[in-house]
Amino acid sequence: MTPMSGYLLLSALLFSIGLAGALTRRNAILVLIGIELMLNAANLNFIAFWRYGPHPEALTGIMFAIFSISVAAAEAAVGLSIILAVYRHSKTTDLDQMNSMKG
Amino acid sequence: MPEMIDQIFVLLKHWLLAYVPAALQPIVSAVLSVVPVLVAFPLLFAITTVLERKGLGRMQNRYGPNRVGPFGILQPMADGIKSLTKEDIIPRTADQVVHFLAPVMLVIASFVVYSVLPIGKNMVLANLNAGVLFFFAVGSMVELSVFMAGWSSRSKYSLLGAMRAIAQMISYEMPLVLASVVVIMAAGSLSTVAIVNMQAGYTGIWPRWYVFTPWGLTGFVIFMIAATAESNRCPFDMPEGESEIIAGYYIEYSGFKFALFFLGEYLGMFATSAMAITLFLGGWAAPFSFLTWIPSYVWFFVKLLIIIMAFIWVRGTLPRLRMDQLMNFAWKFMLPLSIINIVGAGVWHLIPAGFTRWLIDSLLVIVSCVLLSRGIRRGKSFHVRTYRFAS
Amino acid sequence: MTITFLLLAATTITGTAAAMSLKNLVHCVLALTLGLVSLAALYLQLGAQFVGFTQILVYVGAVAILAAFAIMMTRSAEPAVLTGSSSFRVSGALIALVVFAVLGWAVWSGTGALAVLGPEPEAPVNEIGVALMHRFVLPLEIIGLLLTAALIGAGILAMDETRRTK
Amino acid sequence: MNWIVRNLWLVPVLPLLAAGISALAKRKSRAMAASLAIGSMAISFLLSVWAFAHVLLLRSNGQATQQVFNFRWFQFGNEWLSLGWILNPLTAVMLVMVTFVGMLIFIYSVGYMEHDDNFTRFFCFLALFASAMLGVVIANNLLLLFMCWEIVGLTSYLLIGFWYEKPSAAAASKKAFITTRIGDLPFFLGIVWLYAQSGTLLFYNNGAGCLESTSINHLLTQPTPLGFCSATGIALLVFCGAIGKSGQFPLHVWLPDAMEGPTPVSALIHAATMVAAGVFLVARVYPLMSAHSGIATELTTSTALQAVTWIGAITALFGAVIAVAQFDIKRILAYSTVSQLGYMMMGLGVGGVAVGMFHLITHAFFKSLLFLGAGSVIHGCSGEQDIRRMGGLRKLMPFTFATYTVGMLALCGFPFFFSGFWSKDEILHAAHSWNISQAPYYMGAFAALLTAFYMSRQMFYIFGGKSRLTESSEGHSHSPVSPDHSSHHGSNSPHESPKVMTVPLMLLAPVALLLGFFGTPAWPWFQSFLDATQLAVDFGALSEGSMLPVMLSSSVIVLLGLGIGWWIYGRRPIKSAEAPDNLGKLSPPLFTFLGHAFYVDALYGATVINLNTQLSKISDWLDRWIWNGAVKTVTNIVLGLAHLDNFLDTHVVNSGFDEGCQSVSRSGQILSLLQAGRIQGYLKIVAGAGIAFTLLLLWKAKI
Amino acid sequence: MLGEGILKGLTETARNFLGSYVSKDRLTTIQFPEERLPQIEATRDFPFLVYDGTEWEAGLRCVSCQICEKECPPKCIYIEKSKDKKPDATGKLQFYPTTFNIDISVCMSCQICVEVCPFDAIKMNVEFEMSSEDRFGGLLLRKEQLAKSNEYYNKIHPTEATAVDAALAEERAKAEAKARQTTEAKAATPAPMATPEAGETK
Repeated sequence: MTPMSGYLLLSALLFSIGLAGALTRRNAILVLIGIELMLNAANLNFIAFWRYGPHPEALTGIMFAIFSISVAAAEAAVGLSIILAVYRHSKTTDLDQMNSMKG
Repeated sequence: MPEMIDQIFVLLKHWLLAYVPAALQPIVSAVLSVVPVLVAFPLLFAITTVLERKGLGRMQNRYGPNRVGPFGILQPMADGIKSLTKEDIIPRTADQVVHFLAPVMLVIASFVVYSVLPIGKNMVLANLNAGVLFFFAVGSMVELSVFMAGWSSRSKYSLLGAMRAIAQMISYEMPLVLASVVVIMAAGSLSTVAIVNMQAGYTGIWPRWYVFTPWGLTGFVIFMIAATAESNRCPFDMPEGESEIIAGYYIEYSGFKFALFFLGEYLGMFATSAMAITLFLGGWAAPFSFLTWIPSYVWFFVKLLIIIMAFIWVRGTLPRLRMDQLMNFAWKFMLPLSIINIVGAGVWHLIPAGFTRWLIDSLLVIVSCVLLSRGIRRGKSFHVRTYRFAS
Repeated sequence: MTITFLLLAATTITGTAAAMSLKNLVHCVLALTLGLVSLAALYLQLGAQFVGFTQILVYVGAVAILAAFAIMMTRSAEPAVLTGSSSFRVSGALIALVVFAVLGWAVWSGTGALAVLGPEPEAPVNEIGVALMHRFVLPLEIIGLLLTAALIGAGILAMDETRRTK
Repeated sequence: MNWIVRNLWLVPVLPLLAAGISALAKRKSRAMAASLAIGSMAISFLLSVWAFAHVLLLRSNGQATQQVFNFRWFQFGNEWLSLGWILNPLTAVMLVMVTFVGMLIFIYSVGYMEHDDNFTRFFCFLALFASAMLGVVIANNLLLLFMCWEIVGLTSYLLIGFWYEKPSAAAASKKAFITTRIGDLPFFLGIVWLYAQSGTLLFYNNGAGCLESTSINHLLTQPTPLGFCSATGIALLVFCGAIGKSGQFPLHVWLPDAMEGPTPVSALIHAATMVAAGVFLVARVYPLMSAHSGIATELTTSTALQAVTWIGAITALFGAVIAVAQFDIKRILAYSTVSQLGYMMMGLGVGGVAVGMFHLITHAFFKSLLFLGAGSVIHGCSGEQDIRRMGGLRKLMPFTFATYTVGMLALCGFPFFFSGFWSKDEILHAAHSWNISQAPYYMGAFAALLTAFYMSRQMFYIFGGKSRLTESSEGHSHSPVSPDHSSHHGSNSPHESPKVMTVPLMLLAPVALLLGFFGTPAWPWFQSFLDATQLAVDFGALSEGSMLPVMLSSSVIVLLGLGIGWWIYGRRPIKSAEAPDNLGKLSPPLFTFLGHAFYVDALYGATVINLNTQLSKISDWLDRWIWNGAVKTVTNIVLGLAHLDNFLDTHVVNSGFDEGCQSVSRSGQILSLLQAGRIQGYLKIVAGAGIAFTLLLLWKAKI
Repeated sequence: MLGEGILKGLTETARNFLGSYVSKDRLTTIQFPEERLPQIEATRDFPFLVYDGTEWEAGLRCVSCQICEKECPPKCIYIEKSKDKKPDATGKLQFYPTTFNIDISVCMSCQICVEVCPFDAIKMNVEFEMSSEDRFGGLLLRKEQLAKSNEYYNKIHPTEATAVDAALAEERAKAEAKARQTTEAKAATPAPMATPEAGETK
């Protein structure tokens, strides 16, 4: 069990936890958080591969992680504002009730 | 000899370390460097409470506490004992776990921040090369604890106070970070020790602190304003505006937790002012070349005290800002100004030293100040405030 | 497989699992912050200091607070009655499990070859800065643009309708 | 070309206008309709007199008495169809006659139709008829003439069938219309042929008209497959139209039945004007008729004229013979008209335009006089038309009796005083001097004898003896339906007609008397007027040539006829209505045979009608079984095909297609479940896809 | 210019701050229990009864006419009239109150009782530290606690007391003159009856 596979396993677990959350929870915010988790799992992979990868000095893993963090932040912001807008309109954050584009 | 005094604590630590078995070396050294910080700053907190109350009193033509101990020196002891002995009431509907965690997390976050501040020459707990980033990262944990406090006590006032505090802190975190970016650009490194070293040295007797450069000065002013807002002090003490929402998010706390909140708040204040010192006022550097014989940590604490006095002074004069004015000020004045300041710093580095550089930068800053101020005042026709109830 | 890694992994997993399973949303967010902080610690342990601190600054500082605000604004803090039909939840969990199994198998079988343990690469911040400015300057600009767009977009989306249509 | 010629069109148009207005008017506006008709007729009469004076003026100062006004009607292709009207002595005379007689009859019918509901409609038709007749008279274009000719036919149909409630009247009007149409068809063919040959239908178009020498010569040179030249052919065809309209021999059947119409109609149309239209037509196209390749100057008769003569003679004899055995007062007069028309045709054939026209004019006056007299008799006898139920009216209706006797004597041609004598004599004289054969003369003379006989029979029936009206009037009156003779007068005894009816009689009587003197051989003003020859008073002419013997013989004939009439009917008038006719007693079968007009109707019925019905039966059979059958079979085939197609469509194509659609929509149903809007559902699909791909990747990497 | 107001404010507080150390009169606060502010002359807290001479029971000026009881807005005075009479300062026999209670927890120190008292028997005291443990009894002052000497009155309200004393003295002088005239008249008129005169106490 090399240290790297430990990290990869951890990120896989994180990813599946995020996915499970996204799939099972009904509240839109929780789904969003689940997606954030999946993104973090990906980040962990990047850093793990950077750390144990062949060319750490190229810093690509880190760059990728930084960019993905910023994108995730932007995405979270927009996602939450969308949820707010939907809530203001249809007074619910329950995903099952948000199934129609009408209105 | 002055060198020895300057490094007295470092030597002391090393001396003590010698007695510790090698295995425990790292842990003990960590403990030895952490404990003085844990002791020094709460003491400073105590002193500041007294200073503050006496200072405010004096400003309002009255004495200030002078009953406990000579000239009220022992007042903090009394406060401490009072807060310890007071009964710690937890509201029934409160969320016990989060309620308890909130102050703890606040204090921890506040203390962890000190690890990166250089109190004296090579007296810094952790010399991270991303020190400033660490400072802001951990600083932002404070907001979370405020939210936990506000929400967990399940009362309208506390939640309202918490929301206001968070909104304010987030709004002012931006100018704070951008103001520090200016210094990082100049110093070329994120590590606080490097920044201080960049400001060491004197030209003639004048120190080469960043505050003496036009962008440095504006940066410093922006930093201090943002700092006051960050620590919810005086002109920006909306969150615990006593007159409106009775002490904001720590309303449901009493006894020791209440004291912890106070401690956290003051520590936050000291931390940001310490960062201001490291960034703009040359950290532990002496103000004049001929004064270097005074130990570095003394200068640090002197500057800190001066800044604290400034805080108190500001608290004595300025009335509380309204929420929308506060937010407008942050987003429409501070943020643009700090961005322009960054441009100014950039320009500063491009132009060779000399009068033109000064002229351009100061002009840039002054013009933008005037324009932005007019921008703020433009919309402000003083009319009866209309309330919009939460939809 | 150092102790700290195991410890941090455990905290991350408990944090995230709690985040995904707790009923009270605020607790979820707090558990999430715990998970994310421990993840940041993992980054530090891996030597990527800058990423760890940005992770804390971005996620704990901003995203968690944003989620908390969102929860407050959409009144989901009150204990909502959990009506999810069990089959719905079970199928979700099952699929997640299958995904984990597949990934785990992939990791287990795949990374055997890359077990090289290079010297601990350290990435000082200024190197990152240099790399950002030279090789990755285009993504940086694009990210800048993206972030401003997201800022404005989120602002407008969440703005109160009456003010927006004025 | 002065004002009257240019505005001659006013003459027909005014009555047309009157007809139009009264047509649109309400039934109640009776006074307006009457006054409009009479007024327009009066104005037309004045204009006609003006035209007559204009022609006299032209004659007196020696100019050409014929003036023409043509105008372009419309263009088809690059040719222009132009119409026009003509003013020459023939037109002038006819204009005056038609307008004068028409006006009198209009005035008369005001009184006669007083109690009729459709008063305005009657006057509208009368005005329309008058305008059409005047149109025929002044037309300078054969097509215009033909158009007016058709309108005249129409109005005769309308007027005969005026009381259309009476089935007999409706049948009579239909009969009249159809028989005249049969005559008009060849007439139209003639027109077309003429147009084809001569290129224009204008009579006189300063040289280019079809009746002018150039086109006549051209026509003469055109041979026809039947041997005679096209001129003769066209003439014969045109003459057929005249036969139909004037009720000559083969097509005369409609005239007696036309008596169903009100008496003024009979008087105006079936005595004076319309029937004369045929004669006028022949007179108008006389140059065409008389054209023959022989020597133009000498009056050798062309084949067309010979035909006219023969037809005329036969009709004259035929009409007279039948008239003897009739009992209806108006039928007797109708058949006498038929025979007189025969006389006119014979006159035209043998004597030329002047002879025929002179008899036409005189006949118009005394025949209208007789008809109006008969009308007042009927009016007096409150609708009774059967002479056997009349009698003894000479004391009861003195005015009518007096004017009636004048008319009767003029008709018979009583020597010297009456116009009928002079005009008939002219014809007999011309017939006598006809170079082809003497038969027409003898037929004419015998006809004159019979004329005198049946007229005197009629006189004695109506006016002689005692009145037989009282016995049977309440039994059944001959025409129960005719509204105007209802026993409105309260007392059934006959009485004199009102002033408005007797005044026209009083006016017509002297004209009937004096008109003859205009055409006597001694002072032939009328002939010279028509032939545009010099006029000279010459009493010698009376005695020169065969004139004197012809006159003597005719007067003897007339007197003989009257005597026989008095002998049979005057001495012993029948006592009761049912008593057999005196002549009938002599030879009952012959009498009844003549009574039914030689059973010509029956003959036609048997032949033409029968043929028609047979033909219709055959065509009906054909239509029902052959064509219908064919169509039915075809429909059946199509139906079969349709059923087959339907079966195929529903069971094979449709159901197949439906199955297809069903399956598509079912699968659509299933697929739509995927798209149910549940976001997590989509996420699961993505996750599944992710798993599949990774497995694929790994599995591929494995091998 | 932005911040102008702030600077002015800061200078103001700075002046206050430094001023407080430099000029004494800035700090007007006094350390209460140790230092006290001289009371102004017209302070008034709760009423007290004035008595002349040394013996409070006899010298009470109050003749229990009960006007103050009626006039008192919060009704905190309770008087019971005596049956017998005692001679007052001018020697005239007057009633005196057997019990005279004032409930100072109710009294609102409006000084109406002083104004309406025809005999200047009731004045306002300056004593304010009258807290007690017992909420009811402790705050109900009886006649004994209320009675204070005239000298005390002169001490706490000097100007007012002297004016009142002068008026009383003049009144007594007039009464004596009249008494004298009556005695002379009696003397002049040998009216035998001699009423024993109350001892005139000043």
